This record gives sequence, structure tokens and C-alpha cells, in this order.
Amino acid sequence: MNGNEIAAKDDALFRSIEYTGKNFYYAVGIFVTVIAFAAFLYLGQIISGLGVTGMAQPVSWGFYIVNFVFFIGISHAGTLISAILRLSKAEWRRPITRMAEVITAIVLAIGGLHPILDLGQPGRIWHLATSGRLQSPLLWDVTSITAYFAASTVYLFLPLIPDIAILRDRGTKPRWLYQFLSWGWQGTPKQHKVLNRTINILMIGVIPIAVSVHTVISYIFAMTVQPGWHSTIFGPYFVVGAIFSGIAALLIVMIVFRKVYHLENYLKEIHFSYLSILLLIMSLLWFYFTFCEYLTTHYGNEPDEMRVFFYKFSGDFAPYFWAMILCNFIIPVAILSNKKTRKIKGILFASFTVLIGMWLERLIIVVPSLANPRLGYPTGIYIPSITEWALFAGGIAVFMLGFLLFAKFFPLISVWEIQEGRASSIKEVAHRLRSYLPDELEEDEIKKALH
Amino acid sequence: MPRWGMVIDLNTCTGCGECAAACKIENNVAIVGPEESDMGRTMLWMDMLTEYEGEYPNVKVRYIPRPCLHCDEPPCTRVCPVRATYLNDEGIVAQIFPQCIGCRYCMAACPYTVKSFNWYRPEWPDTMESALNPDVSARPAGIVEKCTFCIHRLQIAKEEAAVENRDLREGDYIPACAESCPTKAISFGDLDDPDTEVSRLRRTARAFRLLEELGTEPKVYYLYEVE
Amino acid sequence: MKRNSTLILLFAGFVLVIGIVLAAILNDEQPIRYNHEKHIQDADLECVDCHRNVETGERASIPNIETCSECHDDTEDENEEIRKVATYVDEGKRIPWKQVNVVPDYAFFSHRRHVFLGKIKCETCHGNVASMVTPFSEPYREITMDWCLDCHQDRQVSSDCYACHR
Amino acid sequence: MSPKTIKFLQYASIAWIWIFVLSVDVWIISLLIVARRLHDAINASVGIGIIAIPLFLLIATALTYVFFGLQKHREVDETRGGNP
Amino acid sequence: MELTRRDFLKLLGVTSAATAAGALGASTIYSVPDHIFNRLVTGPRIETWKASVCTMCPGGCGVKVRLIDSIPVRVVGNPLYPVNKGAVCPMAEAGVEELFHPERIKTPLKRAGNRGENKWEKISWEEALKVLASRLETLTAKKAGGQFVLVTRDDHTTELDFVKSFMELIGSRNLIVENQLEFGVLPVFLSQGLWDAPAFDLANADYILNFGANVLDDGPSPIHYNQLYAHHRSRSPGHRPRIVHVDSFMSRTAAKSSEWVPINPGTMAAFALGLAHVIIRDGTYNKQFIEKHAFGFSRWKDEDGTWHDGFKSVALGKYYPEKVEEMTGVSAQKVVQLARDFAASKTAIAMSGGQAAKSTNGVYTQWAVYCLNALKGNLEQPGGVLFPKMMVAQEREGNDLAGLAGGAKESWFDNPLHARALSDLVSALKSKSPFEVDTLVFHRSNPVFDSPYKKELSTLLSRAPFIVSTSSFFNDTTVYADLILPEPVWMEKWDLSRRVPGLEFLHLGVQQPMMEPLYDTRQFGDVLIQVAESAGLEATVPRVNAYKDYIAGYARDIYLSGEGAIISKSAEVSWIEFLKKRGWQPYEYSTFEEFWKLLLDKGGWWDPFYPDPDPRRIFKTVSGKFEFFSQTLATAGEAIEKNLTGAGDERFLPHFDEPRFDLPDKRFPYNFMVYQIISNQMGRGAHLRLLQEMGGLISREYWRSWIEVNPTTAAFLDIAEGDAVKVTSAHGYVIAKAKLIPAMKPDLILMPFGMGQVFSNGKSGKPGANPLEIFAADMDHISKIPSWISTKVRLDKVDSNDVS
Repeated sequence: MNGNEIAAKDDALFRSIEYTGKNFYYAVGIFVTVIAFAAFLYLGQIISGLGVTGMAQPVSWGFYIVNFVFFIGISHAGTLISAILRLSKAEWRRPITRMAEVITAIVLAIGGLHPILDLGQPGRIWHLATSGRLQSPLLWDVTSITAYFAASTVYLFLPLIPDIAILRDRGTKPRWLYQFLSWGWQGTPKQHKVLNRTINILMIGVIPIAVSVHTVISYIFAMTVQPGWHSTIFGPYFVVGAIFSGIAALLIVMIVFRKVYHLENYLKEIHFSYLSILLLIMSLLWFYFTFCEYLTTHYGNEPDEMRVFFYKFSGDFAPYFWAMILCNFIIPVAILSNKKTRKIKGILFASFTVLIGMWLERLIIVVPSLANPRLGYPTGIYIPSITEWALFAGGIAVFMLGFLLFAKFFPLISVWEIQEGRASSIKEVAHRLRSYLPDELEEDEIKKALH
Repeated sequence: MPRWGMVIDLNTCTGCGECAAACKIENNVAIVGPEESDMGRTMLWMDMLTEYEGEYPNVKVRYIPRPCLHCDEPPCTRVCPVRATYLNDEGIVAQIFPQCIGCRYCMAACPYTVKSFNWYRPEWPDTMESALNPDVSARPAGIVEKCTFCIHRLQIAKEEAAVENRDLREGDYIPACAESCPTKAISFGDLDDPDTEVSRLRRTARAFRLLEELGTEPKVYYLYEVE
Repeated sequence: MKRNSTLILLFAGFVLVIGIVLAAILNDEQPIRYNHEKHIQDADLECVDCHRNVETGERASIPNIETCSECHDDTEDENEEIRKVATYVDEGKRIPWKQVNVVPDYAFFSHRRHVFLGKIKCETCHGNVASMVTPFSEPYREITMDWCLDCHQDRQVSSDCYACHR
Repeated sequence: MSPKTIKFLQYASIAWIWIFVLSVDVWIISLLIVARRLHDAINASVGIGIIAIPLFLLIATALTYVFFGLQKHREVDETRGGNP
Repeated sequence: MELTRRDFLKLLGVTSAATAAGALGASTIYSVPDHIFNRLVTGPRIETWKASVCTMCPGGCGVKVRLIDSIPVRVVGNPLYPVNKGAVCPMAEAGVEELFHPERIKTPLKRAGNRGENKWEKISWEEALKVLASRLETLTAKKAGGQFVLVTRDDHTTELDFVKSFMELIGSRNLIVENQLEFGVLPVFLSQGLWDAPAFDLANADYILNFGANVLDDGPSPIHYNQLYAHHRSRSPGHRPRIVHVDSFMSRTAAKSSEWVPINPGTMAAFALGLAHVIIRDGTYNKQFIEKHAFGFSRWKDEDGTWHDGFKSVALGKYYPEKVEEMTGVSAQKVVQLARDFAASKTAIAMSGGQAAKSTNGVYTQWAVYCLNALKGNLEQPGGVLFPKMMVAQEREGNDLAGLAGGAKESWFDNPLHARALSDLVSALKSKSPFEVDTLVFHRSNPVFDSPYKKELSTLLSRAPFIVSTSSFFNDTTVYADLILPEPVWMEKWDLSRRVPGLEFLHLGVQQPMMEPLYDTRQFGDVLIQVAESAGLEATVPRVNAYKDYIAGYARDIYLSGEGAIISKSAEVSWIEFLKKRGWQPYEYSTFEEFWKLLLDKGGWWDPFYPDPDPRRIFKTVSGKFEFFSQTLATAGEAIEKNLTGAGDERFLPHFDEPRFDLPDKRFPYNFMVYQIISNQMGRGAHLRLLQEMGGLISREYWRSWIEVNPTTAAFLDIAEGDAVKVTSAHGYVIAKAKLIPAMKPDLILMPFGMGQVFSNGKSGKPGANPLEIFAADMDHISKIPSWISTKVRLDKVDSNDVS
């Protein structure tokens, strides 16, 4: 079968690659400008020192660490969701997984760089190699993020191979790229077997890695004895938060690219509905964890903990705290639990609030604990500087640009998986259903029902 | 191997601030200027905590000089990714300036908030750099610094003792703060040697340590004031 | 093509200028062609005779007119270099030696400790000075921390960071 | 770009992945040794090491397996270029 | 532009600061004049120590300076020196910074623009001295030497003696020594006719009543008192003297006392007399002393047969505890309790300072407090009030220079009641009375910054004929000068520090240069000698060619007297006594040269022996007794008498005069007070970065002024910690951040002094606010000490952008 023929039915998926509109260049231009501005300010930071940020004593960590945690959190969208959906053989995953995986890979790269932005002496980063110490949670991070990045890139790449081969066969330019990356895929059954087997292995492997990454990031805080940080719940709390924000990010990306590239045929309301129910569940779960976290603190009533607690509840950080509750819980639950509002627009709005809320959550975790030192110091102040804002914007711009470029070179929806679905999944589902149900069903009945 | 420690008597400390000033001059700690200070970037290896207790007219004031507490179980050294800070054999929590990458994790982890960061390259008025203490390095921008118990003095004292072919004696090595304290509120010495002033003082009933409940085992002891 | 060659020319010029500036700035030629060999072998001097702090101080000290003038004060000498010394002495100007071995300020390196207490030969770090006929224009060997540490471990002296860093 | 170059690039990338993975593992092992020498909290280090080292190897193995698997199970020799 | 190697490396260092600084060490870190830089890099790094005396404040601490290759790098206390026993305060630490300060005035300057414009033109010393000398010549020719006015400050060095001699020489009595009455001199003068600061033997006292003297922060020698207080506190509670501190706010001194008694501002006289009331009523005063050595305790009859009131009748009349409670805000119970404690303790001292002196009723307040000592009869007793011997050189019939001053028998400067004060300068500039000003010299003095006459002076000075300043730095007063003759800083100077007020022993510290003056500066003593010379006064004056010779002569007198000893390690009195008895000395010196060398080496000389008690030595009054009824005051003359408060005999007795407050207006409900911080006494550290930062060590408002408010008041005004607040008086306003401090009276607004110098260091701008801006320029009319507590203010919350 010829690649062209295979793809003919799904031509829409290749439009973004083979046709470049004006808007693409505008978008790239805007993102590059933002990134260049951020890079310029970062250069300034390297030259004159971290003084250009708003950090000080005792608030010695600010936006960079907040964004680090936030971006790494979003990265959970991806691999984790796609792996879970694949593992649970949810058929509706097919158009979603690719996007999720791309988010993961790009955002991880951005997030992973944030600690370097945060270094006072980035030139000495090689000290990590020559005299790093594994007992520091920071190195756990380095290791686990590297591992996760490696795994998720591979996990993105392997299911991409058949699609690359399709592109190669369609003769899309740059040809050498697709030739190089397709690794000689020809779609033979044995190749399929090899690929599927590996994907399955990775799928199982990547879930614990992803969970561990965010757990370990929470350990950066939880391993210290600082009030508000030293908590056993932090690991799962961060993971839940990460998945939560990841789904929100995924939803936004899906909605945006569906609109931009006219993928309405592939991403249907049902996908959003399913995912948004997942988001709703995560929102409730997040709230549960938040509740647990703060209830124990409040009940324990340790003075130092309480200072941080009230700093968040009624002090300087109260607006952010309550905004977080609003964004992460009240709005999403209100929108998503109602069938009427659980439409694309509503979901988009809820996802945005969740992203903002989760970012606020990271801010609320990082800053108040530092701002309230234990001894008789005054409360610290933290007002982020233009550099920090610019680098935040830069990070987002890098993400968008990365996604855009990816979409420019590779299909955002796994073509071969869609085709595979068409070809074999009805049968498979029927087969599966039959194995679930108590009574023997005739194949015809199921087929009838499915049509 | 000695285990260096400090005892600060809050009873005799009058809060004059000489320890802090002596520390700044001795260790070439940068003076950051008003704008930076307003942001909270003042660098004090020896800080002063002032506590007011009670309400008018029954008020008590307590001045607590606060160097690095050189914990025996330091929360800061565990988290350092590059061993720029570690607990050395003599009980000093070392801060190796050329090794530090500036991640500030130790600052975040220190429950006593003793560390300062060079947000900018420390600068002195042109002519003044000649008067910096040549025994202590001037730090570049982007690294964390803190009280070292005036380690340069130990290095020199050890050499002096070696030249005279003898062991270190009590009083050979004293940090600038302890040396300059007008009221002798700060004593310094070997905590493991039961005969030293510090060992004697820290065994008294008045001795306490800051945030003892955290289990950091600071080697800076305080003596409660008595009225 | 033409544009390319212009660019190359410009670049070459740029490199040249930088090179010249660098050479001018980093020129480490000493003001006087001091001859260690003559002083050590012919005049039978010990290192410590001129580098007087080497056994008592942190720095070995570079001898200047106070020390040189003890022997050289004759501006009439045939040797041009000696005349230079004498001129400095006469005018009471200090000889602008360029320091070659610089210990970074964050390292505590004491000559007394190494020479007097550790009994380390000058040659170990500074090479065979006795046969040098020109002054130092660059350090005899690059002194790295690894090199320090190797020696410290061989001799079983402290290799705690705080033994040297400050 | 000639098929040969592409072949070379493909092999090179596999080699690069192995170099990367092995260097990460060597790094972790060296850090373990350093940790032991400096009496660091060894359990954390070992824990990280035990998980991370095989993990990286797994990733590299998976890639290699796929690569060679795909090469092996080709039906047409695509190096001759163009569409089969 | 010359590009040096160092600059180039710096350039590189911008992009890779870490590596450059690391690899090249000192070369990138230091950027200093080349000769010093060379010494730093190639120098043998040899450490030496030199002894000197710090004169950043009048405390006179002996210091040792650490020099590396002859560059001063650190100042520490001289452990042998008896005043500070090896300790210094942050001000001394900043000495190195002051020495190398980039904004020092490096050459003599002539005004180029208008006054206050701060535009200058360099001139040579010869020119500068010629200008000054010609003015002096004209004045002396006219016999109008009095128009040469010198404003200075007593830092307890012999320089003041030298200056006095000079002024006598040119026939001017218009020497204004700003702080000469600040150390409790006046009550001693009134009661004993002695112009000498009393030394309180705090070390041996069992009970110390301190009326507002914040001796730990701005006493005559803060470090000495810090050590004394700490010494007491280091003893176990049972064996420790009880220190009661009476003040309106809890200063550091109060915090380190056993008890703080809050009191209404300006009412300490009433409180002291209330104590006297209880003591006299109880009959627990020292009857023996009163009978034998006191005059005017009971009613007495003068030669004319008129009966006069005595202290007893005054105290018993008005000052019963309930009345005192009404006046002072201290409960009657407390008054009785303190009086009884005071009377019951073995040795007790009552001392005063701070607001007790700096108020409109300061003289009577200090006097009333001082009289408590007489009730206790503790004069010349251990644990009481001591009066150390005069310096040998002082005792001799005038010193060398004074002797030449035209044989003035009685110095003009020996009567504190007639001493010139800053207020005299203000009125002189305004109305040419009590004297006319032709040439005005400001030496060690910066009244436009640190006096309440700030505003008046700044307008008056711009109209004054000719102003000279000797400051080493530009300051608020220097900008009005026509001529700046910069002095070297203390590390480059020769001087002799002699007896700090309040110390019970004699001591002498040598201030010697640490290095050649960095810039073209000259010491004031030398300037005076040279000016006198070129003004043609050499026929009569200087036998000395340089000020250094003068102090050497001073030291020679001491050497010749054979008394005391060079300070030494075991400087215990008993040890020296032991040696002396056997005719030995701690150090051997057989010639003056040896003595001098040893003096320079060790840094000082002292004489710890207290002479045997002798009433004739300490009571120089008409009656030869301690006078409760001051006949000195009664005979002081019309000019003084018209300023006395009270009615009838009360005028010559300690009494409580209601303090005058500026505008007792409802709009300004709060009392405003100012206090000093040890690291910036009198704002003399305003140009130093270290001290600007250290000033905020306790308040955590580095480089800034702040305003202290009681939390109760703050709650009433809806002010939170850190809010910007505006303090408004009838004379202006200042804005700073609010600090909520419970340790002060609720109706008080408190502000630290020392910030807000307009023309201080350039780079740091002009941080902080000067509370004196809003001061009511009132004073005690007897002593002419400006009142620092008379201002009434209002407090408002404002936008935080206005904070300076």
C-alpha cells in the first residue's frame, strides 16, 4: 500500500505540515519576539547577577522555581494520560495521545531549564557533574527529570515512526528528515509487532517515572524542615496537581489546534467531555488533598506553621490563596459538573482557570514559607521583576513555538493509530465486550448495537 | 579534633551591634546600599534579632545576636547539590565560595535564615577596596555566603601553632565577633574539651539553643537573661 | 563572492586588532632581565636571601629596591641590566615587577606552611630556578586544585576544603 | 542527502543515545562513590542509583531494539531510494 | 583613554565574573590607586599593629589598627586601654572606611558658586592660609579678635586646649564648644563651684538611679558604659546592683537596667524632688554629710539677717508623692518605693542625662537629680560621685601656649554659665549681639545638620561674612563655607585624648597617624599655627612648630610629673600600687624619649590613683560646702539671673519648672523625642556606609529613618508596622516608616537621629530623614542647651512612595 493512499483519507491531518499560511509566520514572529526579549533580559541577568529579579532574603526563591514546578507539572499531561489511556485501552485516546506526548516533551525541556535560570552562577553548572551529591533532592530532580525527558521523548518518538514513514512516503519536505527519522519503517506486521511491544513496555515504565518525577519535585520542598513545606502529603499532592494542570493544558491545546487546523472531525465533543470529566475528578481530588494538607496544619496548630497558614488564609497572600481555590475548585466544578456548561467553551474557560489556579498554587507553596522565617525576622517581601515576568512569558512562548513547530513537521494526531482504530478496533472492542459481559453475546448483536 | 562552638550570653549582650560591624569589616561582607536594603538584601553574617515581650509599661526587650549556628545536623548541607556547604571535621559548617553554583537551596532550607546571597557583584567605593581584609576572599555575584566562624583565623592560628610546634590553645582562634564584643557576651572555643569556657557555660542551666526542637543541634548556645 | 572576501578581511582585521590589544595588555615582559642563575650559582645566594618572607610569611615577596640596593648601586656598571637596577635604586623608584604567580584570593596559600613547615623545595612548584637565565614570564607550572590535592593526599595532610579555601 | 549519509546519521544517533545513557550512568556511579567517600546520606544515593541506572539502560535498549527490529524486518530495501 | 590590564580584565570579568575573579584572584577584585594596588598584590603581606585613639565620637576609645603592608585594614580595641578595655563600637570599625572614603575632600577648596550651591574651586594651602591670615590680621589690628568665632565640639583631646589658647591669644572669647555642658558639669558647678564632670563610680554602686542618660548609646563613652552595665549583669542576681532607669521610652540603657520607669517628658525634676521629699520625710538621708558639708539644706539666714529657703522646705513643700504622680505620671507608690530603696541601699548613685539635660528646665532637672547624691552623702565615697585629679598639664599655671596668650590669669572659658552656645551664634548672626561675626570657623562641627537651629542657621549662614570649615567631608554646614581647609581623618592625625568625662581615673591616649595622609590635608592645630605665623602673631605665640610638638610637650609634662604609668597588660590598680610602693614601674623608661616611644607603642598612659578625699578640693564654693542653695547662681549677675525660673529663693534651689512645649495645641497631641544610636552618634557616621547600615541593626530599617509608635497609639491611628507615616510639627514634617514598639509611652513619637544629611555621600544619595527639621528651637535659658523634647507633633498615615 502506498503512503499516499494510506493517508488520503486523513488528508486533513497533513494540512498543517504541507500548507503554511501567513498566520503561521505571524505566530512564529510573535513568539520569537517574546523569546528574544526574554533572552535579552536573561543576558542582563547573567551579566549583572540575580539582583535584577525581585528575590531577596528571606524569599530566596521566586518565579523561576514556581515556574519550574508549574511547567514540570504540566508535563504530566502528556505521557501519563496517554500511557494510562493506552494501558486501559480506551479507544477514544487515539486522537489525543500524540498531543499529550508533545506537551510533555516540550514542557519538560522548558521546565528542566528553569533551575538553570535560577542559578546565581550558571557558568558553574558543571560542578554538578564533577562534584554533585546525590543526597541533595536537587540532584534527584536532575536525575529524574533527565530520565523522564529521555523516556517521554522516546515515548513520543516511537509512535511517531509510522507517521513519519507516511510523510516520507508522501514525499513531504524536508525529505531527509523523514528518511532519517523513519528508521526504515515499512509497516510490515513484524515491524508493527516490534514497535507495539516496545511501546507497551515503555507505557508501563513511563507511568512510575512520571509519578516519581513530580514526587521528587515535591521533595525539594518536603525534605526541608520549613513550615508549610515539611509535609508527607506533598508527593501525591504534587502529582495530583500536576495531572490536574496537565489535563487542563492538554484540553486547551486540543481546543486551540482543533480550531486552527480544523480537526473537528477527529477531536469530537465526546473527547472533550471525557477529558473534562477527568479534569473534574482531578479537581475534586486536588481539593481533597488541599483540604487534608491545610486541615492537618491547622489542627496541629504549630506556631510556625500557623504563621504561614494565616499568611495564606488571611494575610498578604490571601488574595492569591482564595483566587486559587476559586480557580482550581469552585469554577471548574461549577462548570464541569453541569452538562449544559460542559461544552467546548466552558471547558476552555475552566481549563484556563485551572492553569492559573495551579500556577497560583505553586506560588503559594513556594513564597509564603520563605516569607515567614521562623525566628524573629520581619516578613519577607517578594515582588517579581520585569525580568522574571519576561522569562515566564518567554517560557510560555517557547512552549507555543515548540508546539507550533512540531505541528509544522509532524502530524498532531496519530494517523496510523486512527487508521488502526478504523481497521481493527471495532472488532477488538466487540471481542473485549464479549469477554466482560456475563452472557454470551452474538457478534452480530454487538455490531448492530455499535452501528 | 576540636568541635568549635560559641556561647552568647543574652544577659550581658547590650545589643550594641559591634559584633555585626566587626564581622562585616573582618569578612569583607558587602554593604548593599539603601535601595537593595529596602528589598531585603542586606548582608549580615552576624545579625541581630530584637524581641519585645509584653505590653506597655511591662515590656522586656531581648537582643539576640545571630551568627550561623553551625549545626551538627545542618539542614542546609544536606540539600547542597555540589558540596559547597558541608560540615567539616571540626564542626564548622563550611561554605566554599568558589564551589557554590548559587541555587540558594541551602538558604531555603536553613530554618534560621542565616545565609545571604550576592544578588549583584559586591562593590566597594574605588579607593576602599585596598582596605579589604586580605585574609578573606571577596565573593563574586551569584553565590551564597554566610558566617564561617572566621575560618581564616583558624587557618592562620593553626599555622602559628605549628611554627611554634605546639597544639592550638584556647584563645588562639576566636572569630571577630567574639573577639570584639565589648561586653564579652560571646565566648568561643572547643565544645568537646570540658575545660573550656564554652563547655562550662553551655552546661549551665541557662543554656539554650535556637529552635532546638528541630533537632539541628546548633553549636551556638545562648544563655537566658536573668533579672 | 566579493562580499564574502570583504567579510573575511574585516574579520581578519578584527582578529588582528584584538590580538594586538591582547598582546599589549597581557605583555608579561619584566622590566629587568633578571638572571636567577647568576645570582644563585655565581653569587651563591639562597632563595631566601632575596625572597625573605618565604619561610616566615604567607607570601614569598618579590624583592625590590630595598633588597637589590644592598648589592647594586653602581650606575656605572657595564651590564645594562644592572645599570637599570641601579637607576631604580638611585631614583628611589620601585621596580615594576610583573607578578607571575598569583594565588587566587579565595585560597589560603602560605609559603611558611609549605616551605618552612612542610619542607617543600622551591623547585617543586617553581622549577629549576637555579638554571634560569631569564626572569619568569609565566608560571613554571599551572597550579590546579587537583595538583594541590594530590600532594596533600600523598603527604597525608588535611584535604578538607577549609584547609585552603576561605 | 544520500541514503548512506542518512544511514550513518541513524547509526550515529543510536550511538549517541548510548553514549548519553552510559555517561549518565557513569556519572551516577561516580556520584555514588563520592557520596560514599564523603559519608553522605548513602541510602538516598543508592536508592536513586538503583532506579536510575537500569532505567536509562532500558530506554537505550528499547530504542536500539526498535531500531534494529525495524531494520531487520524490512521487506524492501529502501536504501535503493525512492518508493518501492 | 588608557586601558590598563586590570581594566581589561574587568571588562572580561563582566561576562565571566566568576572565572575571572577565580583565576586571577586579587587582580579583578581590587581597583585601587596603583601604588596601593602594587603593594597588595606583590607586597609581602606583613601584618603590623599600631595603637591610636578613635575620635569618631567623644568616647575616646583606645584602638589598635591592623595594617597589612602598611595599609590599615581593621580597627580593634586596645586591650590595654583602660577606657574601653579592648573593645570598640561600630563607629571605630568604620574608621578604615572613613580613611579610604572616595568622597573625602582632598585639597583646600574655595567657594565658586553661591553659598549652598556646593560648587568649589581647588586652591593651594598657601593661598588658603593667606586668605584666613589676612582676615585675622585685620581683626587683631582692629583689636576686634572677638569677631573671629570658632564653633567646635569637645572630643576630649588636647586640641581643644590648644584652640582655647589660640582664641585667647587673638583675644576672642567667642569659642563655641557645642557639647561642653553635656556631661553633667552644670550641677557640679552650681553646688560645688567646680567645673568638672562628675565621675560616677558605677562599678561599686549598689543602687543606680539613672534619669534619662542613655549611656549605652550616646554617653560620653558608650563602650565604657556598655562594659559597666554588662559587668553588673554578669554577676548573679543577688549580688548585682539594682539599676533603675527613668525615661519616657525604653532606650537600650533602660532595656539593660533592672527596671524601667516610664515618665512624662520633661518632668524628671519633679520626680527627683519627689524622691527627695520621701527621703527627707523618712529622715533617711545622710545627716552627717548634710550637717558637715552641706549649705542651704534647711532654712538659713544670710549676713543681712534675711531668712532664705532651703532644699528641705522646697522638697517637702510641693513634692509629695501624690502630687508627683500627677506631674510625672509615675505612681506615688513607685516614688515611695524607689526613694526607700535608694535610701536603704549601701551605696547609691543618681545620675542624669539625655532628656534630663536637653529640656527647657534642664539645669534644674540635672541639679535636682544631682542633689539626691548629696542626700545620700556619697561624694568622694566608693560607689558614689568621684572627682578625679586634674591632668598634670592642666594643673600647671596654664600650659606653654596659654602662658603666652598675654598672661590671662583667669581663662575666659572657665565659667560654664558664661560659656558661649550655639544660640549665641544664632542671635549674633541675627542681631550682632552678644558679639559680631566676621570670620566663622566650623571645626568638627556641623550645626546645620545636628542642631535644632538647623533652619535658622541655614538662612543666617548664607548671609554671614566669611565662613571656614575644616571638615574632611562635605556636610550640611560645609556647603555654606567660603573656604574649606580639610582635615585629615583620625587615622592620619596626631592628637592626645585626655580624660573622658565620667571616668574616675586619669588617662591619656595618643592618636597617631597610621599612614601618610592620603590627600593634601592639614591638621587644624597645624593650620592655626601657620595662620598665626602668617598673620604676624608669631612674636607672641607658637613656640611649637607643629601640633605634634605641642602634644609631645604635653606628654613631657606628664613624664616629668612622674605620676601614673604607661598602660600595660596587668593594668590592675593594686598591681601598679604594689610596684610603685617598691619604686618600680610596669615599664622601664629613664628618658622622655623612651617614655614617648613606649607611649606610642602601647597607646596610652593612665593614673588610676584616686587622691584621698578632701572637701577643699571638691567644694570650691563660697561656703566651702555642698550648696543646695547655690550662691554661685545667686551671684552670677544680672544676665544669668533674668533667665532663672521660679519665685524668690526657689530660683537658686533645685526645683521643678514646668517644661515648655512648642504650641500646646490640640492639633499636635503627641510629644516628639529623638534618640541616638551607638553606631551613628550625633550623625557623625552619616557619610559612612557601614554605619548607615548598622544604624538599622535593631530596627531592621537599614539606611533609613523610622518612626517609633506605641502599638496602642498606632491602633488608634490605624497605623500598621511598616506603613509610611508623616510626623508634622508646627515647623515642618518628616516622613518615614512606622515601627510599632511597645517599649515607650503611648503619647510619644520617637525617631532616631543621624540620618537625612543632605550633603552626605553621593552614591548613597541622602537616605533617611532628619528629625531636627521639625524641631522647635527652644532651649534652657540658663545653660543654653537646646531642648530636644519641646516639640509637639501630629501623626498621619501617608502614601509609602514619599518615604525618604
